Amino acid sequence: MSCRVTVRIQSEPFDTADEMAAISGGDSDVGAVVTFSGLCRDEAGTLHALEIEHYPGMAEAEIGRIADAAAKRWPVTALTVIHRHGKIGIGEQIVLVVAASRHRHAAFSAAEFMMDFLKSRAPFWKKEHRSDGTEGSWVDAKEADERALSRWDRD
Amino acid sequence: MSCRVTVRIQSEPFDTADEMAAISGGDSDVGAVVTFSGLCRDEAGTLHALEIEHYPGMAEAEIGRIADAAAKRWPVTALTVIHRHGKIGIGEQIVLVVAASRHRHAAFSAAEFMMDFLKSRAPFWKKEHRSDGTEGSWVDAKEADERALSRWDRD
Amino acid sequence: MKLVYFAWVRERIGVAEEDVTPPAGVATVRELLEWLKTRGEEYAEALKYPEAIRVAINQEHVRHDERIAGAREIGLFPPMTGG
Amino acid sequence: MKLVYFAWVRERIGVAEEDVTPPAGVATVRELLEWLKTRGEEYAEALKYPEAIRVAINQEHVRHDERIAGAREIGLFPPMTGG
Repeated sequence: MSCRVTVRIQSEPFDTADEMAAISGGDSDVGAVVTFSGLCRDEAGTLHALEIEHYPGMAEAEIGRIADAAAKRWPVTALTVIHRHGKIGIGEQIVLVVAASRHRHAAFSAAEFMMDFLKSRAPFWKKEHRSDGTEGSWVDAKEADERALSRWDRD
Repeated sequence: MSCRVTVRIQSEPFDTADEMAAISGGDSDVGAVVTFSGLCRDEAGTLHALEIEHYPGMAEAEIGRIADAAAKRWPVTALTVIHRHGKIGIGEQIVLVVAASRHRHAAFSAAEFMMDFLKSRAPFWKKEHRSDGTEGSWVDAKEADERALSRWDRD
Repeated sequence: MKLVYFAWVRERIGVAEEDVTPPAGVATVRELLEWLKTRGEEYAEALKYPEAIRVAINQEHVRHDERIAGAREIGLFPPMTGG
Repeated sequence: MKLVYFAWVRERIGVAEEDVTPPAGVATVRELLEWLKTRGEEYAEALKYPEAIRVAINQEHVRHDERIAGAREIGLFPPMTGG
């Protein structure tokens, strides 16, 4: 099955409804669309923004490789990933994954697989902008994110 | 943790972007929003619409019970379910589930759990409107949908 | 008690709802379905395979061995296909 | 070969990229990291825990035992935190 893969890395905000319409529009065989939106949290009021750095070129390539792996594993008809870089305010969207398929299980699994691998494999790094004006630090990678990958080995 | 649960059964279309904004708006602790949209497929051109019948009163109550079970199981901050009834054309949305939480795993799991139980437990029935004008039949329940519930016993 | 029917159960029986008073001795959902089948050909046809019929008492799913005493409303319908 | 640095690796080393010619004998990623640490205090500080450094050759992830022969571009960076 062929799968349309769309990957964009950009500093500008994006419109989730437009991306959802684009992924299912014109394809009357799509029965399930799953989206994941990752938003910038304020961490109990301590942050006022995040700065996201990325490895240009590799970020697109690596996300494309993750999408290809997902498309090989589940019968999805289309996958879209948009990841922002630069300064992102509280409540703004950082990342969007959209997966479309005939049936729901493939769409859910592909979207969650994409996010798990994107978190630990796509070359992006977050630096905090603190509300109190002190210098923020780089966000540490979470062991839980690395562990999340292993469950995709099993099934 | 308290979870805002919104359940609506309606014949009119709805706007996914509005529902996503409503679920995360004003809550700066939401880091993950997962949506599921179920669309009306044309089944290889044989259908031109679906007619959805429901059990008024019970449909809302049963979806509310499913949402409460999801909210008990995962730390979600808000859950929205909208299910349409009446005649629904090809490509139109039948159902929307939105789950918001601090972290992605809870949002993905709660949304998928909701859909699995909604499919086999919420009192809705689909009747086909066929493209060739012959009388359509009631859509049969799938054994796979019933089986999908059992995996929520394990973990 | 009020019975409400949906989807092909409703179509085959020919009404969406009705009030019935089952005879004494009809204590469970299973017995209710068997009694309904005796009420006419359309009921016999609709409820031919009782194990395929899903049942809700007062708008909550129940199994066929559930007792119907105290039920205000009993819904009978095919396996659900929403979502 | 071109080296590119990101996040705190970039901040600690003080440049975003540079061209280097490692001496003969530096064959693997691990040996490259050890050699870089000898180039100054900022490198020693940035690469103090080499096992914490993630490496990409020609924009693909590699392990530290990967050979660097033929690499046009090597990226050094901390564990990723996107999404």
